Amino acid sequence: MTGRTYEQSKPLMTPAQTAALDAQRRRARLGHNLRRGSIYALAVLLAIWILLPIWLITTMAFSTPTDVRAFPKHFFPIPFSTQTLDFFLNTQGILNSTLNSLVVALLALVISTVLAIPAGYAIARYLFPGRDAIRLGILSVRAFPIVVLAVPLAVVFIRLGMFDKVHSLAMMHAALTLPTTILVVASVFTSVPREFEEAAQIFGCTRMQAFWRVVLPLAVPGIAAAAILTFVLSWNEVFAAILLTISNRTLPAQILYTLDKSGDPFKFAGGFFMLVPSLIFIFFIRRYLFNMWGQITK
Amino acid sequence: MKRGHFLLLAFVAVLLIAGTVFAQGDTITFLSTQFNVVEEAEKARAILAAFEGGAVEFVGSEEAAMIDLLKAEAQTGAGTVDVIGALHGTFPTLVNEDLMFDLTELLASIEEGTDVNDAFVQLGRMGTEDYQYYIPWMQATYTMAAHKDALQYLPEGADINALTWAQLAEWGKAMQEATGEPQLGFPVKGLFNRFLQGYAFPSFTGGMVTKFKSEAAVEMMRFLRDDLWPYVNPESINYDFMNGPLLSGEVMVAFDHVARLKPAFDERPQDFIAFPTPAGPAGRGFMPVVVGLGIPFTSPDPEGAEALIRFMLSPETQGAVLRDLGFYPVVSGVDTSNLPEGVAIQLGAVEALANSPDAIPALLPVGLGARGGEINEIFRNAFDRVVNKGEDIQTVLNEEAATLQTLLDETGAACWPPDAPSEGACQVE
Amino acid sequence: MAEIVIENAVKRFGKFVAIDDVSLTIHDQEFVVLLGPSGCGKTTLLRAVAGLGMVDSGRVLIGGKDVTYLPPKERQISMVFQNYAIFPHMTVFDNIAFGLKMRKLPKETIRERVEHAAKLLHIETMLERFPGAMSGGQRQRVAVARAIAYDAKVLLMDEPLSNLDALLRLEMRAELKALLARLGATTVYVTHDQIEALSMGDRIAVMRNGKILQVDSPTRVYDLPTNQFVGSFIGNPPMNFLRGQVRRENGTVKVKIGTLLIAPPEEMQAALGSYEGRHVYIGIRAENMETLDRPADDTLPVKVEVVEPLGSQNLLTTYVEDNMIKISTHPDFPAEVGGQVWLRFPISKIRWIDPETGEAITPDMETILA
Amino acid sequence: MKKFPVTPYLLLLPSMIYLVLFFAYPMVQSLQLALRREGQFLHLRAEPAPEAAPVGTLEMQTEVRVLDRLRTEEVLPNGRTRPIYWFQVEAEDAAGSTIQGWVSQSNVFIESRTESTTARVVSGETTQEWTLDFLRRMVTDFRFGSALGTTILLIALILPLQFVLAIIMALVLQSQIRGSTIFLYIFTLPLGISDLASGILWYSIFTQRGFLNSFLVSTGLLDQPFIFIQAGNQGWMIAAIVLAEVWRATSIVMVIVVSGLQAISRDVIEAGEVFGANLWQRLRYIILPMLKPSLQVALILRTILAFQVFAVVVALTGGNVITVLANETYRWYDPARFNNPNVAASYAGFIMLLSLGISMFYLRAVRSQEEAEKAL
Repeated sequence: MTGRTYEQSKPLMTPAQTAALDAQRRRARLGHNLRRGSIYALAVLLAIWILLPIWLITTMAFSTPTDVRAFPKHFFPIPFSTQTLDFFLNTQGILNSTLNSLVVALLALVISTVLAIPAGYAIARYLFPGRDAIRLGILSVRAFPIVVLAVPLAVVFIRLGMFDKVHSLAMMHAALTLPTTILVVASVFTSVPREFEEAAQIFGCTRMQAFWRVVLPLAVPGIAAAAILTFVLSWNEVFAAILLTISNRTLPAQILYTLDKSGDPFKFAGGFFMLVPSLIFIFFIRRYLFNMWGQITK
Repeated sequence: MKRGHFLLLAFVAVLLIAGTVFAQGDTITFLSTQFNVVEEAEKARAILAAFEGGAVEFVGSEEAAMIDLLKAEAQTGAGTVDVIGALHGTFPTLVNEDLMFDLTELLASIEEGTDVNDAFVQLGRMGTEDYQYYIPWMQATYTMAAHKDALQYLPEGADINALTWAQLAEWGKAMQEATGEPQLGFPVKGLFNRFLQGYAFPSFTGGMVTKFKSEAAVEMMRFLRDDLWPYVNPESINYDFMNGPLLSGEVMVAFDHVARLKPAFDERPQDFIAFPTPAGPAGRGFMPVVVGLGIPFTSPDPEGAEALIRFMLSPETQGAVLRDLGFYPVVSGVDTSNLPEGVAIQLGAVEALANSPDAIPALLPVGLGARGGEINEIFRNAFDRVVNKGEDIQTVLNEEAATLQTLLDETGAACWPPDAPSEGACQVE
Repeated sequence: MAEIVIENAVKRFGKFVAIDDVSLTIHDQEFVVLLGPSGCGKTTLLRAVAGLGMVDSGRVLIGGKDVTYLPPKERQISMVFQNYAIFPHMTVFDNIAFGLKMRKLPKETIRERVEHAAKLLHIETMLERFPGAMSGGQRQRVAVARAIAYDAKVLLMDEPLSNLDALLRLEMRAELKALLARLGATTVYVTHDQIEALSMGDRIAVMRNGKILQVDSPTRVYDLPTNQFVGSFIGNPPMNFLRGQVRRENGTVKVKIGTLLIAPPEEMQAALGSYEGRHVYIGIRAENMETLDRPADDTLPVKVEVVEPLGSQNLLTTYVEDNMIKISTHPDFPAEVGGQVWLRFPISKIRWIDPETGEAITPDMETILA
Repeated sequence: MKKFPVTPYLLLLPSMIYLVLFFAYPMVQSLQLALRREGQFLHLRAEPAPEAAPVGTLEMQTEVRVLDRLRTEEVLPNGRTRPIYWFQVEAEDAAGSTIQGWVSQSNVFIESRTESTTARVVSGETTQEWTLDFLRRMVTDFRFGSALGTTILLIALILPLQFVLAIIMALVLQSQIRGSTIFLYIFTLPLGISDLASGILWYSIFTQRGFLNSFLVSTGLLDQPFIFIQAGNQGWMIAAIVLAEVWRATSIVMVIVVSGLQAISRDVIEAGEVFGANLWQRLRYIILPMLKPSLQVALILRTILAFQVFAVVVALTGGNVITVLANETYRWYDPARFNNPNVAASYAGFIMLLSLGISMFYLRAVRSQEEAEKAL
């Protein structure tokens, strides 16, 4: 026999056996579906846990001030109103401080990224005495409460004539985020294979050119993610902001400052307004988060 | 993230930075520790818009930040602030640091047209005779506010304009029994120290610091802990501003600064009444708050600053401040006839308080300089330890009195009203 | 009894069909190799048996029990992973004992079994070491020992030797074969290495594009591929496929390659007759052709382009028309680049292939029976 | 001989200078604040000029007799003139001897510059001395104990919850269910939310007229709103803070855990599955041990950050009855309250020591366990 030789075999079974098998199969399938289903349910539950408070504050931000104070509260912004949010946004100081926040955050982003790129590259690519000490030192600076750092810094800034200036706050924020940025950027460079760089050097680039033409373009997405993280950190930072600025407040500083002096409608609108940018930025960098941390923890 | 996003962000950054650098204008800068509440600052700016001597930039500030800024500007010699508005209690530090112009001549020229309250002018000299550190700007105090629904539970025979603290406690009890919820509210997270310094201690002991650990003070603490606080809404620990809880119906009766009660009266004048704070065994302690205007040496535009102060002291502006911000005038001749309903209600309570026969005016602490905040914490701590932590009253008062004495000794602060004047540092009895 | 039955299994990843309606029975104690190029679905099929990826439709039975939707632990299987997947944070002992501990066996039993398995794999001296410091070969032994110690009825191996260097692979191959023969577990072994498959399996299932093309003993798979792909995938050099034209001469069907006319055997006549006037492929292995250094009857002259001496044989690359033919010859056979040799095709060694489908042309059963 | 590598140091230099300038230097300065006190004394000058030779020293609050006065003027940049007075004074110094000399008006309090005959010393040059007073003041403050206790209690409650939740979230994401990218986004949302915003969010839920009470009352579970935030029952406040912090700060742990999980080869986990480990056993014996380095990093990071959180506490509970170390730091620093940077610096140093100590403990605890395993 030279025909097809593989067996299309089915075990010969009695109908009873087949029925038993089917029952077995149904049970197993149910178990399998139950497992998948419960994971799904768990995911949805966790998502609700995260989203519910955000939804509630959004409800508040889009209700009238009267509804904000009402009891029991509505769980939906009905009637829909931008009165509360309008009031918040039209309050003098809010637009200014939003602009300040943007400027501070962007400046901090630029300073910290520009400084972190060479430092991160050094940590990623060179083996040199003190490398681990520097890594450790960089991490440990985060252990010191900013609260107290702000005091002598304010003195330094006053001495330099930089007190209550947007750029001095940006410099402070850059200092706060620099350690993390350096480590993240280092991990981004580590993930760019050294071979690319070596290949570029073989084909006539100097080390600088190789970095500029090959490594940096490959690292741009990761660096951008790190930069956005700096932005978010600066956007949220309130302590240094409230101590180092008076007339040029950033948004969180302005909100914190007016928080204990204003009613719930203002509070809730402020809470909502502060939330929004972070939602957007996290959307942009969500995929890079894991790479960044994955490298750091190694 | 695409590369394009990154470039876009960088571009926006450059634009924004360029924008702020060129956005400096030529204005009179008015730095104030008052009206830094959002709504208030809005109204203050509206009033300042009527000033014809130039554009005014009104900037709200914390007290210490203001002091630090003025100090820093004095050191560098290049100033930005033209006029400051601050509580009487803020000025001692500025005086110590020798930062302020003498405004005697300005005051004299103002008084040619308008009479400024002499007691406040006296305060503005900060104990000197020939140097006017500030010109009084406006005054305020603390009163009670109640929802009209609460009146039905008022104890029998009690006159709401001559209430005692014991009656308030009774009232609170009656309201709680009727509604099932505690209906009294105090701004424990807010200006609560003023309640202790200017109302509780003077009403029960007749003094503020000298009688800090007296028997009367012990009795006061016991009253707060056992008689009053059981009927105070426990969420008071999270209240900054009493108009919110009043408006939302969390409490029916509240104590707070007039300006911080004002939104409730503005929004629903038909629902709320204002009345003087209650009296205790020693009298009706109350705390007038004086706000002054001064010009730092570093002002880039002293002429503009003087014009602005003159504007602020005009009866029209004073009337506008009363109408819109609920701070009371310090000059005569202010028209109070056409006040909004809410302001009128509050003004009535303030006048009743100041004119009540048993009134004991208690001033803000004077002479503590940069450590002015510490005395507030001492009073708060005493209250916290007794009422919230349940510690022994006499022990707590003795311990906090010791801290208080150290503070007074180290700063050399003399006694201030309602305590009798002292030679040298004030002494706790 | 641990017969594995796969019925009409289908597995998709998005639009990609990884397993396309596969049915396969593996007998109790049989050693079946799944062989195919990467991406052919062999690992996916193995994982479906293991329970690591459920099939979308169809069923999997192990020992008569439908396990299609059961998690791995309820399938009584054991597995050696391609990357060994030994736990880096556990000692060798703990690694091997892992499954037994999960079964909550008594400590003594565990120790005995672990030591036994370790001895079989000659790693009994390394039990207290951590895998981090071990070589690839040693880790591989740990992985196998772990699978053996677990003592399941079914042993699944996913390219277990692919991460070893050539020499070690050769050594391990024989050792593994002997070991598995002794254990007598039903074994499914995935590899892309046809030598491994030929040398180890009782049967080989050749897969391509999610389908099983042929399941047969190694010799049959080698000698009688059921289609062109199997023929070219198995064996080194791959089977030659020459284009020939089918024509009828004197009532009998003949196939013409170049100048040579081949007469198919009797039983193929009917089947090939339907291709008259068209082309078929003639599949023949390099070592199955008779190579002559001078013209003879029924021979095809071809031109030698390359001569590769391989020691035990010489491999000649030759052309006739545009057909490339690889021939293996005795090392002493005189062949020169540019010279000519003459080939004779033994009819019994020829596979006839349909050029359109790539399938082997099989004799008409009726003709045979008749 | 090997060449000493200069390039990496050059590349690191700008960052290092920056960090020293804006981090290390202020940090050392503020730590010094905790241990150094500024004293004040006043030099009497031989001549009415700031640079004149000192002839004696007076303490603060000393009463002086004014013997003579000298008025000069300074023209300010804004065009005004400012009178400056020097007073020739006589007083008794600390040793009790009478001394005479000149002082500037800014150092004394005088009722009338032109007429008064007495004045009081109010300012002068500063000196610095080492002192433990600020540390003592911190430790003896009645809030210190409860702040420390509450901080540790919160960490002890929050961290385990966070890690359990983060691991669950990470496993859910790893199981690659449909729509897992959306879940990924949702789970990481709180990452960009400040503790202030989170405090406001949860305040809207827990306040007396908040969402929780709205729900309980409108569904009839309660007749009247329950006051969660009250001094009488601190358990509720602790619970609210724990919820808010778990809600906000779990995502960073999750991100770290997911990155750690991604580094674990899928084969290894599947091997566990094949060899009979159920979900819990896989977690316990395979995933968690292999995640150890990631968990360690997350643990240290979260602990350090947990010591610094206070906006949630203040926004939710007022920060008086329930307080944490960072809040006390701010209370002492806050110009509107204690305005005492020295005690604030003591708190900051204390927090830093605690953070570093606990980090060391984590590192050692984890390492010793591994060593113990190897020793087996």
